[in-house]
Formats: sequence, structure tokens, C-alpha cells
Amino acid sequence: MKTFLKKVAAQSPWLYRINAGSCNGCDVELATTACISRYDVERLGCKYCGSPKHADIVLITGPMTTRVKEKVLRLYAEIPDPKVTVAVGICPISCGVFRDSYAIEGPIDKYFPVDINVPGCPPRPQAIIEGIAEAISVWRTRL
Amino acid sequence: MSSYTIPVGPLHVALEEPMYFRVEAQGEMVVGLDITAGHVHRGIEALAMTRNFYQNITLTERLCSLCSNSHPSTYCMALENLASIRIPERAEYLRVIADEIKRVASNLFNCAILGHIIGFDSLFKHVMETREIMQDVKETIYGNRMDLAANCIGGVKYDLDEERSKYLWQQMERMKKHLDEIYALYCKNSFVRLRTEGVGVLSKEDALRFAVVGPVARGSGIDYDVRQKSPYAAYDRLDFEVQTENGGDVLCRAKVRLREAQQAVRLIQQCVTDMPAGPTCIDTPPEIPAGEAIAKSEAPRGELIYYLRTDGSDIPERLKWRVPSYMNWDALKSMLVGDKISDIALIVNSIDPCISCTER
Amino acid sequence: MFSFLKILVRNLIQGPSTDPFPFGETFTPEGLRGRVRFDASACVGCRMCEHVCAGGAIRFEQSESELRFTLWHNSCTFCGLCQHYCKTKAIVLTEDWHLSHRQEEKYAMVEQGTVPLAPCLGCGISMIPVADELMRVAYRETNQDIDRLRRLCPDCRRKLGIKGVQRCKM
Amino acid sequence: MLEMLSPFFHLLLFPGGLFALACGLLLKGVDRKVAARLQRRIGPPLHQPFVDLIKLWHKDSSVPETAQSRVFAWAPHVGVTGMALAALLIPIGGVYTPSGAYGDLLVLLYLLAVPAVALMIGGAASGSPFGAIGFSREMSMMLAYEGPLLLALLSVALKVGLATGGVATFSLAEIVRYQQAHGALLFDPVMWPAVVTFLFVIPANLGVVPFDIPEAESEILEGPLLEYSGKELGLFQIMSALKMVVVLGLGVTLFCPTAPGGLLLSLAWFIFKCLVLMVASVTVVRSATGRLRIDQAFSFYFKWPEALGVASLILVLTTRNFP
Amino acid sequence: MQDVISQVKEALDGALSPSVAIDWKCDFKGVKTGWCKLPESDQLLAAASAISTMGGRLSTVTAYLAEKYRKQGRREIAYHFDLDGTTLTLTIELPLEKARVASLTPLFRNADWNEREFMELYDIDVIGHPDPRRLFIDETIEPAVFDGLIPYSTLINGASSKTLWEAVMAQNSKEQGK
Repeated sequence: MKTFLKKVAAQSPWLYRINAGSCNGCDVELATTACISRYDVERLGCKYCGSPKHADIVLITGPMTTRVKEKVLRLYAEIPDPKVTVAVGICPISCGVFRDSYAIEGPIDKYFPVDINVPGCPPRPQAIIEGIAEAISVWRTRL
Repeated sequence: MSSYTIPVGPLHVALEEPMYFRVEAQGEMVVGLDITAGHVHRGIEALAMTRNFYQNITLTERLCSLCSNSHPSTYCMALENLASIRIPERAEYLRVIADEIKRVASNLFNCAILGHIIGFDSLFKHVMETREIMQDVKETIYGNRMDLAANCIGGVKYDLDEERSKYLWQQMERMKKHLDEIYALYCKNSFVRLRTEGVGVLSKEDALRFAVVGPVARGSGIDYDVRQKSPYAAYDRLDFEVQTENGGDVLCRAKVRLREAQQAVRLIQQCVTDMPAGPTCIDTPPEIPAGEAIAKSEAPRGELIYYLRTDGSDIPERLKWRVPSYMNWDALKSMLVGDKISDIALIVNSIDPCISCTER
Repeated sequence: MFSFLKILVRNLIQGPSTDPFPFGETFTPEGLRGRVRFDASACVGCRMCEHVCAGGAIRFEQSESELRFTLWHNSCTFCGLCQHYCKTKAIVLTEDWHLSHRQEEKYAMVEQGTVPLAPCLGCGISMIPVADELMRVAYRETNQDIDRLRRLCPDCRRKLGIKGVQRCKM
Repeated sequence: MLEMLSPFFHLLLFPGGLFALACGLLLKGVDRKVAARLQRRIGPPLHQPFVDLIKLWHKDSSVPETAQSRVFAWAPHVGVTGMALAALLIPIGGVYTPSGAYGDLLVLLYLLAVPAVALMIGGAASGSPFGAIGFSREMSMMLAYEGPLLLALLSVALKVGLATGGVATFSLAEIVRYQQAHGALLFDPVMWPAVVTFLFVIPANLGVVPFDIPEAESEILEGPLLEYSGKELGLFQIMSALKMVVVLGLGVTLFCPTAPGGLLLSLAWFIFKCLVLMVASVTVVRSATGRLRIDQAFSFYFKWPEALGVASLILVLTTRNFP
Repeated sequence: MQDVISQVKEALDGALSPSVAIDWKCDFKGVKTGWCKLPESDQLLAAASAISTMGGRLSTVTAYLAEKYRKQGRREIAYHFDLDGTTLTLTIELPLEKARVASLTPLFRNADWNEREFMELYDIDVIGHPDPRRLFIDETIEPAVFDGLIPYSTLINGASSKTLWEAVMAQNSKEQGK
């Protein structure tokens, strides 16, 4: 019964987006992926939520700037366990073109565990969906 | 009534990007505003001074993904001005096409977010679906949905063959129909009008005082468009009108943006018809002498200005740019005070704030 | 409200516009800028790609016997400047966009290639033979003389050239 | 023995408790599916609300540091209890008639305010400024829609009461009985203003666009719900699912409680009527509109539904002599 | 367009006592850019005020510090004005140490952010600025960060790049060895 319930629960991964100083390319693509009819993540049971407290899968964009760092870390800590982290775009993964600037503190895996990387600048929505699908399979094992 | 402070942001769902306001409110009314900027400050100007001219094309494109074509093209224009490089005529038209495609997508995105903020989810989705046509065009012609990578020093990197020109033309025909419908919706729909009319008013005097640019200025009745005032690329040979509205509220700005999107579609079609054959890029590697130059363009959000200073090496001595949102953002102080808390996100969105551009 | 109801009814009639992906095929346009492919046999070792790469995604390592190319996709912006400035198109962007991966594979997302160095037929210094691809671009078809040329270092080629000039003068 | 257990049965299993919850979640699933279709989407599977709920039970829940933790944790329980009690009062034509001991229309009216109160308490206790704004907005909304709601209920109570020889009857069973005998009030033109008033009240009562002002995601980040997570959030979802059934069930009871007879058929008929009512007054409305500002919503309710409610009352009173 | 040139000359001549030379450039489209170096930095306010009365708009301000200037112990600030499509740049020279410049905010409201920006990037003081807080740069980052930047150094010493690339190389040479 317990395993069955967990299996059922895995079909409801709610998404939350954190912008850690991105150029908003990935954010726009995330909004597109999450909200519009063409990609409709709701059919995967996903829901885009407004509060970190409701999130299961965290999508992070941006190279982590100095000024946003504390806020991102605080926000990340607010997301209840179990959670899965997806780095969207090359910025959170390696800081991309912004690497080695005085105002950049990334990459993101220096601060908290990342599970899935979706490289691209920005990745296309289909690639993001692929990443989310992968994240769901990781999430299933964590419940 | 005593006032209280509410934080907006920095990571607010309604806003694409991190920005932080401390809004002072009395009841539901905004009485004061303090902006803390810099959450997306990545030190790009410093990075630009450590990278060579080629790398800076890609770097400037990553300033912001919504006006990602305006940056490299204006940067390349600054280099070309400095080195007195005349780009091939076909490249001039191709630059206009890339710029206008981005303008349509960017303006539609902003108007869609307006729908989202007023809780009109179906409208948001409807406009975003229409924008997908532009996204497909970008992906098909340039290979990416946001960053076109269309420019290089002395011209453009892409070309439109017969087949692609035809494809572009057909997609623009499709867009026309959708854009007309969307424009009518924004003008007539009572829910859109109830929430946006008379909200976040920026008077013409204030607009001049804050020196706002782009659709924000034109929404307040200032007739200024870089494409007409200081023409570049092929704009001196294209036929278009500057769009203005006099109300200065959220709805006027949205209307200006939508009309500019409609016009952009016509501009793209003009380019496809008028474009002469020929090379798309100069064929010798550019030589950049020491000196300084200015280049300006009309990005989707307004006037974009680049200042470039070189010392004869292949790394800029100083590269500085001022983006349209820079002044528009500061002008929020004038727009927000006196309005309702529920309209904060709406008014902020109405200047189409590009934080990543502004903070660099 | 009523102007919008019309659109809703139309939506209902037209049916969902949702892309079948990830359960089915999706649309991938020709010329999408995706995963980078490197063809060592076409590389002339000019390192222009490394020079123009803003993401710092390309590294060359030169040793005695080879020039090793590494591109890390997790730092690549897919801007295509490398391809644009590569005369022999040894570096190209493919349409493969399936790049998402688990964190364990973060550092393995690379494209690598090795360009072997060969001794110059003239002086024996270690050098990269001119790529076949470049020869094709330059001469369309090759013969034995041209093939010999590609294995000469620039110095020896110049010497050969001067000799040729001298011969002509005589 | 059985007699003594029946209130518990009614409260926990049928028609309250599990049945109402299942019903409410199903309604929500249909709502999401239909909304998706209206937006050219495939949408989530029908059972998605069930899945979401089970998921929330598997998540950690946290209490913010700034919150008054005990009040914060109890608020959702209050809401769920209130709604479970309210579900007891909803008659299902041909299947279930609530005992008069449980309460009447007036009790129901009070119970309907419980979820809003629970949200207000929770929002205020969360210590977040958005929770506080949500609190004040929830309060204004209640003030705005309670009037028309009361007028609509009163119209029905008077109509039935006057026809059966009294003044006004607040017994739900009586209202159902009257309509089963004399035909549904929905088909009586005299009642149409009341029907429309009630339709206007539903979206505000259920907190959906254009009246989801207290929970506006893009303005105040879901307001009172912002700080809730895990089980507590799940409880609020249960509350809103139950409320869905109660409000729609009330609508069905007031205006069209007739049943075809037969246990299962009547049950299905009840659910179907709820569904139709929901699609008409919730799904389509929220798909075709944008959110109003609190002052606009407030003045809207004081204008149209209030006027309609008064008109309906006058109509009922003036037509009583000429049935 | 000729009259813009004469108008600017007239306005600046009226404001500044020894008249200044303006270098005009024109691109292929006929768009003009004027370049003018003010001999004294305290002439800025008078010149800017003349442009303001002409109806000019402050486009942006660029402060810069080239390597060769650093050796000469000086720095420059360029003020870019827009005159209905024509750009006029006024440049002033300041000392490297203890640079001070008057604020333009009384004349141009939008000078506010521009001045805050070069205050935080360079070691320059703005006299009479209404709100001299930092604009974009976090308090944890050292002041006058652009003054400290020596070209190439960040590229070569890029610690972050180095760590990442070491990881990339380590993993991939390992795999080749298998």
C-alpha cells in the first residue's frame, strides 16, 4: 500500500523556478515550457507554483550573482524535502560566458546538490521537458 | 492610517527576473518606493574588457535574451563606425529582419505577461501561443529560439535563400491575422481595460524629466524613435511610422507595443521583398584601429546606445552601453506612487523591465 | 468577456495544440544549433575557434605528437561563431539537442578530437599537415605535388616557393 | 445502536467525509481538464487532484519562524472541520435527506464562512506581509458577497415558506420536498433573478478568477497559502474540494434538487448537476476573464448581484398571491 | 542637419569663455556624432546647462581608465547627450587620485543612476549627488572595482575556469585510459 501510494504521489511533481541572476533567456523558455499550451507540462502532472513551500522540482537558472546568492540559498532551504534540483542553461552549470567575473559566485553545485543539468543557451523547451522528465524519475526514487 | 512596508521580490513569481522593491503602503495604496538593484549584476562591462572583439559579440548577446539581437548588432555597428567599415547592403536588410523578429517576440511576451498578471490566464496562453510562431521562425532561420547569433563584425552570419524567404513571408502573413485579433482584444476586452486604463500613469512632463525611451516614452506621447531620428541598417530605406499614444497608462504602453509588433511584421515583409542580392558579410578580417565611437539603435524597449573605445589591440579598452530600461526603471517611482498594491506587478511589467540588461 | 468567449469556443473546436513530446516525435528545424561535432581530419590547427569562443568552452592541448581538442558542452553557448570562422568546417553544430544529463555526467559532456602532428618532409619539425578539407577548398583536386606541399612546414614551403620563383627567373 | 452511529457515518463517509471529498476532487479534476481544453491543452488526468493530495502527504511541512505556530497549524483543521459539517447538511435528492438536528440553511450560511475565516486566521498567523494583505482582502470579499448570497437564500426560503403556509422555511429537507412535489425552482421565472444572483456568488465564494483576489498568485503570491506546505497545504486543498461540493450542492439543492429515483442513478444525477453548474459558473468564467481589483470586485457586488438579490426578494414577495 | 552643428557651437560658445573645438563625425547614413573635450573639468556644469536649455537629453555617462592614462595619473569621463538623434559627447579629464566632479542631477534627473554607477565602479566622488548609495554592486565587493582591474589578469587567473577545466580534463583523460 505504501509503495503504491508513493508511486501515485510521484505523478504530481510541482515546479518552482529560481532565477539566480540569469539573462532571462532560460527563464522565458521556462515560462514558455511551464505555462503555454504547446508544451503543457500539466499533462505530466506538473504544476507551476508560486511558493517555494509547495515545490518538488526546483529549476534554477543563472550563474549566481553576489547580490542574489544569500536570497537564493535562503529560498532553496525553504523548499521542503524531498526535492530535486535541475540546473537549466549553462550558467548554473558552469557560469558560461560570465565565468570569472568579480560579481559571479557560481557554479550552483558549489552551494547545493544539483541532480540534472540541461545545457543550452538557452535550451529549447523540449530539452527542458526532457530534463523535467529525467528529474521526475529521480524524484520517484526519493519519495 | 499608518503606513507599512512590504517587500516585493527579489524573487517574485510575477516578475521574470529578480528585482527588489520596498514598497511603502497605506492600506492598498502605494505611498513610497525604494528600489534595490543589482541582483543580476554580472560584471559584464568588466568581462567585455577582458575578451576580444569576437568573443564580445556572443557576450553582449547574453546580456539579455529578450533584446538579444539588439546588443550584438549595435556593438558591431560601433565597431564598424570606428573602423569605417561599410557592411554589404544585403546585410543591412538582414539585420533589420533579425531585429524586427525579436521585436515582435519581445513585445508579445510583454503583453502576454500583462495577461498573466491580471490573472487572465487564457489571454496569456493565447498570446504566448501566437508568439510561438515567431519562436519557430527564429529557430528555423537562426537555429535558436532566443539568441539568434545573427551578427558578426562587418555583416551577418546567416542568409535567407529562396525557400526560407518564402517560409518567412508565409509565417508573417499568419502573424498579421493573429496580431490584429490580439490588438482588438487588448483595446476592447473589458477585463483588460478595467485593470489597465488609468493605471500607472506617466505624464508627458514626467516622461521628459526621467528621459524615458521606447514604448514607455511613446505611450506618454513623446515622438522619438531611433530608427527614424538616427537611422541605421536599412531603416533609411524602409517605410514605417512611429507609433504613439497620449494616455501614458499601462494600456497605452501595451497598445504601442502591439502596434509596433504589427508594424515590425510589415517591415520584415518589406525587407524580404526589397532585399538586394549580394554578399552578407565583408570577406576580409576586420582591422580595428585605436579610437572611439558611438552606435545607437531602437531595441524593443527603446533607445540602446553603445560607446566603444579601442587602443589598437583586439580587446576593447572600454565598452559601455546604456539600455532602455535604465531610465524607464527609475521612472517607476513616478508611476507607482498613488496606485494600488494590486497594480505593482502590472505597472512594473508595463515598462517591460529588462533587469539583466540594466544591471549588466 | 464575450469577445474572449469566441476564442475559447474556437480553441475547443480546434482541439489541443500540444506537442506530443516527450511521448512522441517533436519538431526539430534544420539548422538548429545543438551538440557540437569536431572532425579532427579537417582541422588545420589555426585555433580560431578557441579564440572566438566567448564561453571558454574550447581548449587545445599541444604535445610532442598531437594537438588535442576538447569542447565542453556545459560551457558552450551554441553561438556558432566557431563554425562561422572555421574555414574547413572541422567544427560544426549538429541538430542534436538531447543534452540533458545527470549530475554525475557533468564533466563528461565533451566533444574531443586529436589532430596528429607529423614531421615536416623538409626539415623534420613537428607540424600539422594541412587538412585535406582545406586542400579541397584551395585546389579542388589534388595531385602528388600538392600532396607533398601539405606536409611541409610554412618555412619549408616558403623556401620551396622562392626556389620556384628563382627557377622561373632563370 | 445503528441510529447512534449514523451521524458518524454521515460525517465520515457519506455524504460528508470521504464521499464529499472524492466528489470535490473529481469536480476539480474535471474543472482543470475542461479549462485545459478551452486553452488548447491536453491538461492533467482527471485524477490529478487525488494524486496531488497524496503527494502533499509525503512531503515535509514546515512552519515559518515568524508564524504563531499553533494557530498556523490549527487553521486548516478548522477549515476542514467546518466544511465536513457543512457537507452533512447538503441533501442529495432521492438519496440522502439531512436530519433537521444537523442544522438548516442558516447554519449552512455560517458554515460557508468558515473556510474564509480559516484562511484569514492562517494568513494572519503566518507572519508574512502577503498573508496579512490576503487577510484584509478575504475580509472585504466576504463582506461583498455575503449580502447577495443571503438575499438569494432568503428568496428561496421565502418562496418555499410562503407556498407551504409559513413565512420562510430554512429547512433544507423542506426545500427539497417542496421542489420534488412542485417542480424545480429553476424553471420558475420568478426565481430567475435569485438563480443569477447565486451564479454570481459562486466564483467569489470559491475564490476563482475574476474574484481570486485574496489568493492572487501574481500579486501577493497566493496570499495566505504562501507559507503552507505538506500536510497543512493538503488540508487546505481538502477544504477547498469540500467547499466546492458544498457550494455547488447548495446551488443544486436550492434550485434543482429533483431526482430520477433509484439510488445510483440519483447519485449520478446529483454529481452531474454539480458538474454542469461548475463548468458554467467556475470553469468557463475563470477561463474567459481576468482578475478584478479588490475595489472593483467590491463595488461590482454592491451593484449588480445586490440589486438582483433585492429584486428577486421583491419578486418573490409580490407574486405570492398569484401562483 | 547643418544647423545642429551651428546650434551646438553657439550654445557652447555662449556658456564657455574660451570657445572649445568640437570634432564632428558623420556615418554612411548621415548620422552625426560630435566629440568635444572640455579643457577644464569644472566647465562641465556650464556646458551641460547650455545643452539642457537646447533641449538636449542625457543619454549616458561613461567613465574610463585606460592603461596609458593610469601611468599618466589621469582618467576621463565622457558625457553623452542626445540632441534629437545627434549624439554629442563631452569629455572631461580628472586626476587619478581624489577625482571629484559636480553632479548633473539638478539639470538631468536621469544623471542620478549614471553617477551612482561610476561612483561605485571607479574611485570618483560626485559632489551634490542626492542619493550616493551603491547602485548595482553588492556591498561585499570591494569599492572601485574597475580601478583595480588590470586587463587580461582576470582571463588568465580565472580561478573558476581553472577548477572546472581541471575537472573536465581529469574525467576525460581517465576515460580515454580505460
